[in-house]
Amino acid sequence: MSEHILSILVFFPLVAGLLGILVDKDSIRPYAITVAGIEFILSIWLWSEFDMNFAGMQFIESVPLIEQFGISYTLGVDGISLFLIIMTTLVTFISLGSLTVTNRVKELMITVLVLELTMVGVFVALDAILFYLFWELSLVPMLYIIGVWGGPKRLYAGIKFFLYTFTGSLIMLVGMLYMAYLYYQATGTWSFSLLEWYRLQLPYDLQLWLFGAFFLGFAIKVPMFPFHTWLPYAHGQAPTIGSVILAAVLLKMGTYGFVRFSLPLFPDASVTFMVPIAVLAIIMIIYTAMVAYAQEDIKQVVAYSSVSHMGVIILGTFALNVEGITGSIFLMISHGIVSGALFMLVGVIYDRRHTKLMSEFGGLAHVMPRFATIFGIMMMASVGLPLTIGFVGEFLSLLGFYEQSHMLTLLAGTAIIVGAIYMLSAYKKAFFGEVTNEKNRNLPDVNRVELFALVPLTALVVILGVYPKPILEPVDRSVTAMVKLMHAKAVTDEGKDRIADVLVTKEAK
Amino acid sequence: MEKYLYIALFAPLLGSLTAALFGARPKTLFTGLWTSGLLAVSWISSILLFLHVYADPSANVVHVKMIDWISAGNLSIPFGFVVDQVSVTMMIVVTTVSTMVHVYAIGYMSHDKGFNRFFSWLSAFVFSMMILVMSDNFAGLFIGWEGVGLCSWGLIGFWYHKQSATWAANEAFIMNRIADLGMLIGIFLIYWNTGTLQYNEAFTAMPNLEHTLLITIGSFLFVGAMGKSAQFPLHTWLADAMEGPTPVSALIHAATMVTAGVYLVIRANPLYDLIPEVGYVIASLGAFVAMFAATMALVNRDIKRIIAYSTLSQLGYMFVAAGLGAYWVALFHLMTHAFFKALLFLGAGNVMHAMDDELDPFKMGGLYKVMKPTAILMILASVALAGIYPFAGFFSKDKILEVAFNGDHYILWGVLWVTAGLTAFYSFRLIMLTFFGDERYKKLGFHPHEAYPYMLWAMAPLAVLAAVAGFFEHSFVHFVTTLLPSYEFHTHHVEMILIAVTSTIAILGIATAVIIYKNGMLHPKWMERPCYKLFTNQYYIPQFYDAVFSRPYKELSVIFWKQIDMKIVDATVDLIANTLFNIGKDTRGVQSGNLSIMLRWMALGVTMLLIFGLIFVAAATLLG
Amino acid sequence: MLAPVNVSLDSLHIETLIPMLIAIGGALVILVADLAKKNLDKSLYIMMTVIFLLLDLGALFQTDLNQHGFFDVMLVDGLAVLGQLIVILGSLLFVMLSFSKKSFHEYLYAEYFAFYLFMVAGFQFMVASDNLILIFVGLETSSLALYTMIAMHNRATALEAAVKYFTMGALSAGMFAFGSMILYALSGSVEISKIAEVMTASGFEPMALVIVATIFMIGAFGFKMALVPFHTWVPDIYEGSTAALAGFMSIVPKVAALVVTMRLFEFLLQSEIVWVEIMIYALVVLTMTLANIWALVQDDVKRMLAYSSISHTGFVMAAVLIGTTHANSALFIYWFLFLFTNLGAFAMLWSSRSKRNEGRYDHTFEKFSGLIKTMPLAAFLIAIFMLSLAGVPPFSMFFGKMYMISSAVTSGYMTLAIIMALNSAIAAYYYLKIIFYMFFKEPLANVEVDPMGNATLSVKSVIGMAAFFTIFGIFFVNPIMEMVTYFVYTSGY
Amino acid sequence: MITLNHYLVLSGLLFSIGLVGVIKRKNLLMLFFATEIMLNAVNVGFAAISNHYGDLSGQMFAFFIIAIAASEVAVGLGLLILMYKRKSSVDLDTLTTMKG
Repeated sequence: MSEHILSILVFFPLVAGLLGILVDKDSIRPYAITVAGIEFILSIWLWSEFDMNFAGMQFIESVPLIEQFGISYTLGVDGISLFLIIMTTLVTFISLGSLTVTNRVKELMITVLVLELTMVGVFVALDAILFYLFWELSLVPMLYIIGVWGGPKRLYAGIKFFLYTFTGSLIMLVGMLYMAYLYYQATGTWSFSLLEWYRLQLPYDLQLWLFGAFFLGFAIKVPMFPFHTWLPYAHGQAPTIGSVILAAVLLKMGTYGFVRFSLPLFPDASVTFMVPIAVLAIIMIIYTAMVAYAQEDIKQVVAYSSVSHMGVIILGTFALNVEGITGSIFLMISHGIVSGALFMLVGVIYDRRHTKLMSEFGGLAHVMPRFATIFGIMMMASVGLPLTIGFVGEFLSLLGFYEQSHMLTLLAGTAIIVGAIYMLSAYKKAFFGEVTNEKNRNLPDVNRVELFALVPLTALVVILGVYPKPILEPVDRSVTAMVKLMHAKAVTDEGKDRIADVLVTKEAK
Repeated sequence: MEKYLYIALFAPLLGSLTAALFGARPKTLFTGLWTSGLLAVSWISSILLFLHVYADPSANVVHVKMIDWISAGNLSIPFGFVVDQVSVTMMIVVTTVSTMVHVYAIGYMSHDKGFNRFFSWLSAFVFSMMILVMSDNFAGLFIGWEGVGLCSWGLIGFWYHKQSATWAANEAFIMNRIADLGMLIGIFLIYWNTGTLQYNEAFTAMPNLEHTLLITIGSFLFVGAMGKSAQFPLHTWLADAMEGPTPVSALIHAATMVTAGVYLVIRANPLYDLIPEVGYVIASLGAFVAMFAATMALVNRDIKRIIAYSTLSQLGYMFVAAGLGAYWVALFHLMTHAFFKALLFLGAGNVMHAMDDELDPFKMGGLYKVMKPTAILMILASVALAGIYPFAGFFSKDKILEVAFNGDHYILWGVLWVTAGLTAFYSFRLIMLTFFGDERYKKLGFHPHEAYPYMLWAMAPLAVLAAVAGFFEHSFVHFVTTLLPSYEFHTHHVEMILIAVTSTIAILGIATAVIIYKNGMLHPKWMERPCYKLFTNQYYIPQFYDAVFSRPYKELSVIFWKQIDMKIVDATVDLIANTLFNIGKDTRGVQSGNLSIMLRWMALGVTMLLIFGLIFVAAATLLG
Repeated sequence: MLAPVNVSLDSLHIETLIPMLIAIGGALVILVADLAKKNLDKSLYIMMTVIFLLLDLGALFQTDLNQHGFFDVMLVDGLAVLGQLIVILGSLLFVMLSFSKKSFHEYLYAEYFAFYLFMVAGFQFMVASDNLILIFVGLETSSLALYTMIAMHNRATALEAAVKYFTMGALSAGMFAFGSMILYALSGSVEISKIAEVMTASGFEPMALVIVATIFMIGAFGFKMALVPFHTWVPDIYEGSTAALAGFMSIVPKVAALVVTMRLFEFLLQSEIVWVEIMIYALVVLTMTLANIWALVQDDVKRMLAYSSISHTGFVMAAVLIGTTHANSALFIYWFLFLFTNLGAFAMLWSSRSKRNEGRYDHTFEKFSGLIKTMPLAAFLIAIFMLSLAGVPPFSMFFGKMYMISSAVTSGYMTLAIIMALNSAIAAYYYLKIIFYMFFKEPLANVEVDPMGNATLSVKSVIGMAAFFTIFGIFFVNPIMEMVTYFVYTSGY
Repeated sequence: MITLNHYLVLSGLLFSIGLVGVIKRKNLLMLFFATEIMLNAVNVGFAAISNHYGDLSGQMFAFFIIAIAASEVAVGLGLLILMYKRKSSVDLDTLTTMKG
């Protein structure tokens, strides 16, 4: 059973979703929630089966799909992807559980389940083409969610989201194909298996080109400045559940891609591009944070804030040392939870007031104290307060990158300042002051359904903030292995010394 | 002993959480009592710990490692706590003051509908403060550091319906964040150079690092300290923080949190001993702030702000001592100051209560008649603050002056000396304006009344401490210097003279204040003086910050959003798409549908290819 | 006194002819049946066509590889087999679409189906020969049949389409003839293999003439395959003819032309003449890009698909340019997958065809708006075909695109690969457009549209099959790839 | 002495004439004539070349071209008649309903 656990994990939502078509639309909700719940439990089961002391890939399954061309159905999970999977299933489960959409619920639920398939698939795929397959397929349900349940400008937002990311990933596809060709040249057989690719040591100049190709694909997904402009539209128009999943999971695909592909495949290129990318990341952090500060729509604040946080993740990833990468992965998970929760919270108030303009709110803390409290906690997590989940990753990422560059880290560190500025001012506008708008006078506080979604997340935010070890340990182990690999593969001297050999430093300590 | 450590640490947290459960509910007296009770428990266990450590300072240091927190790569940060001479002293100070403040607040907040929320925040603050002082590593310190920042945000903005309050809260948080970045960088430096964040390991590793690096580390850490202790130029938030309820000002912005910076420097004494030049900078800045703040206190018309500035000024004193390497002196002044300043604030709280939250002393006067106990307590506190024998302030402050003199930093000494005079003056200006002179409040129709007795009783212990704490100096020194470097004075020959000189100016200050404000007040023409204006406007620094940082930041943000993000970045993307689309629109006419045109296209295609082909051939043949 | 020509029958290898003969014979049988008894139902003719095509297919499998036949004008190599396979398969599937619920003028005539079979035979001759004469004959047979079939659809637009197609066809025929004349002049032979030999021997001299010949050939086949700027007929012809026939035209004639082009340019590109390569490169890029850009602005789905098919041709033309085995097999794989997806797409249009057409177009985008509400299944099918055309995995077309791009990458055509990728991105827009109409817009209030109004069971089953192959294409790619690569490799391309 | 080149040039000229006709003529009938000219131009060429090489396949080609040309005309005229029935004109410019 447990050797096919990954396939089960990937295809269960799809199968169940398709079967869901038979369920009557008035009673689809419990069905979908159950399915998502089971999926979540499956992922927890995966965790329990997972061997914490083993750094490499586990539960590997491999079935050749297109032998002729070396494409195979290969799945596997390691410390890096494990928690992203669990985060995915959790967020899906919770966002389905707290769904407030009323029109065409059935379609929405099924779409989300299909989306879950693609999301989990991306994180477990170990074959480049399979990865690409899930990666691209994930666009379709998301487009559907935005297009059907979105706001007035949904068509524009949808097409922008789709085409932008699609273009990027096509370039990435070219890169993948070239990579496969290089492998073919080296070994005489076609293969898209990532584990095979890892064994390939590429000459420096090729690394640069390939890195560039993959970079486009990932950077647009992340989204990195200056490719980020599709995000505000997508978030602005998408329904709550769409934004939640988009922010929590889809964006992580990009950063995950960097960790899974760019770093181990092209270590030297990563070193070369580290500084320019770090600069982009810093622009993301500061510039986007300022843009967020200028927003009038609270959802846009959260949207831009996630771009800003992705900047920190990128920075941690390109620290190219264990601390940084571990931190960035943890930050992916934490940002998934926090931004997801923030979007849900925005959804809560949107359901009540059908506006997201902060000028319409004010003094909400009087009328909705519980809501204000939860929002406050999430906000604090998002500005990276210690003992909340947000701090650990941010701290490690910055700490990690500090080894590479002091000056840039100092700039990037302003994240903790600018982040506080836009978050606090937004919170002030929305929750503090007198209740000026009569419409807000007697809003109901968060109800049971919403609490079902928010309380677990809030609990996670605190628990993992206080005791991140269960996640950090396996992540750290796999990352250590990866960094070792990178160091071993680096061909240039700069690469060798920029990517610290873990063993050496460990002994040094 | 560990269990006492845990009790001392977690009792406040427990209280806070229980209170939080009732957070949204209307007032329940229970929360007040419960949290205060738990703080008392924490206080008692701190005392026990103190006695334990005091018994044998070298051996009995309690050091526990609770659980791992963060571990990645070579980094591993535990939740580790240490109770040594310094931290236990801080614990005593914190728990004592906060217990009293809690009790006091039960009365002070009794009519506030956020009663439960208030106690939840307040206890949460104490918890963070305990973490701050008890942690055995920099990361733990940072937890507390940010934790107190959060609580102070919540408490300054406690009355969140007031715009000014929430603004002040955000200002405080953000300013502290700016400083925290400095601290974070300091921590990074420590990690990458010593490979650990544990105090003891890091400090043992430091002597081997090169000097400049140490200087950077020291400076960055001190930036953090500047933020929390509101040193210039990050000082503006402290005065605005007075928007919070008075007990908060007493606990956070006088006794405990603001002294965290001083604590950090004391804690990092092995580092700062290695870099005296940084220490000297710290000291000079401290001295400057002491004077700078005092001048603003001279003219202010808001009792709480006056006290806030005096806090600022006293923090300056502490930094002078710490900077000059007299860590125990700094710690000592920190302690005494905590007592009398808290007392002063609580007194102010009573006055506010009596005057329906009126803050302008010029609208008071002659309150002595109606609220004698408060008056006495406040006078006592002010005397201590002014540094008059035999009150606590005398011992600690004189020591600081002595330190400055002893280090041959005569300028610093001079500054502090003058400041001592100013201190005495403004504190008694406050006293006189509030409690004596003619009863201006009558005209304004106030009906002042004394506070609840138990509030006064809550102040009493502080009063006692403020009065007598000074006499424990020697045992204190003996105790802490087992951990902190002892500081050698070579000034015994002039000691008495110094004391005399200082006391004189203090008394002079008091005297002038009394004379000027005995009846009536300062002559109006003084208020025309430019320096007066300068002081009242806080040297125009808030306006300066607003004009140079806040507003441009906001405008720039809007520009970034509306101009750059929308009009450039996004527009480019759309431009590409639209260009393609428009090319299609404009050229679809090519498909005219007219057959002969279509035929021409074919013919044209072939002919063009032919022409180019033949040109190519010609070129090829020419080039051979 | 001429010496008596005595040729032993078995040296003719008649079996190489059998498939075509079956098709022709079938056509004659249909005509005879029509003579025998008037107004028989179309179903009879359709099924007869199907039967003969099946026989044809069977016969094709009988022929063994790499042999010349019938005075060496026939050449049955891998390409020939693959070409015929696609031709017959395509014809087979598309003729099934004639089972329309609504009755159409052309289906009343037996000749239509006779022509159909003649046309198939013509295409088979085209691909199964390297003799320019036979290629020309095949080309013309099929074309003339096709013109007539288009014209038989009794509509003003149909006639217009036929005339346009015919006239331009005549011009291209002239070009082909002229081109082959020059080749003949250069080599003294009309068999591509021989021409290749002679030219290589003579080092492709005189260059000028070689280039001229090449250009005329490009003109001729550029027209057949619809490369920009010889594409102008495509949108109009597609619009004028029924969706069923349009779909057919987007697959079968093109593959025939592609095979011939492959045969020709395989050696022309070997020549050291850079210009030839440049020309093809330019044509490929232009065709891909411009067709895409024009497709962006179309208001009629069929017309949009016309442009998209042009762009697809440009895409596979790259294979001819690259010329490696990898590339050539990629071409056929691509075309196999394209066959099924496009079949599906056009079949959906076909079944949504309503007799009375208000305005100029049959299949406006508006017609499909809100389809998800009125007929979800249809909407999903169309969506799947469109996504597949856009190259979204896991739908079949993706693998064709992937393999094609990879062939470009492997032979160092990096820029080309990038251009191809970007074009797929542009194309995604217009494929999404219809999806947007179907899923994200409200149904039209005033006019009632029946998206399946013209579909009978057989049409539906064809659609179902197309959908099946499109969705699960991933599982068929490997066998197809193995087969194609084998055939292409054995025939030395 | 007339060499092969003369024939080729002739056929080339004829072909160009045909091409020009195709481009210029708006009358469908004339268009057919033009295409015929082109094909026959090719025939001349083929005949000459096959004579030059003493190889028959060129002439075969020529014959086939003639045959095909004939059938082309047949179909073409059919279409022309249809068109004339509908539009009562054989002018190309009347065939512009489909465009864009």
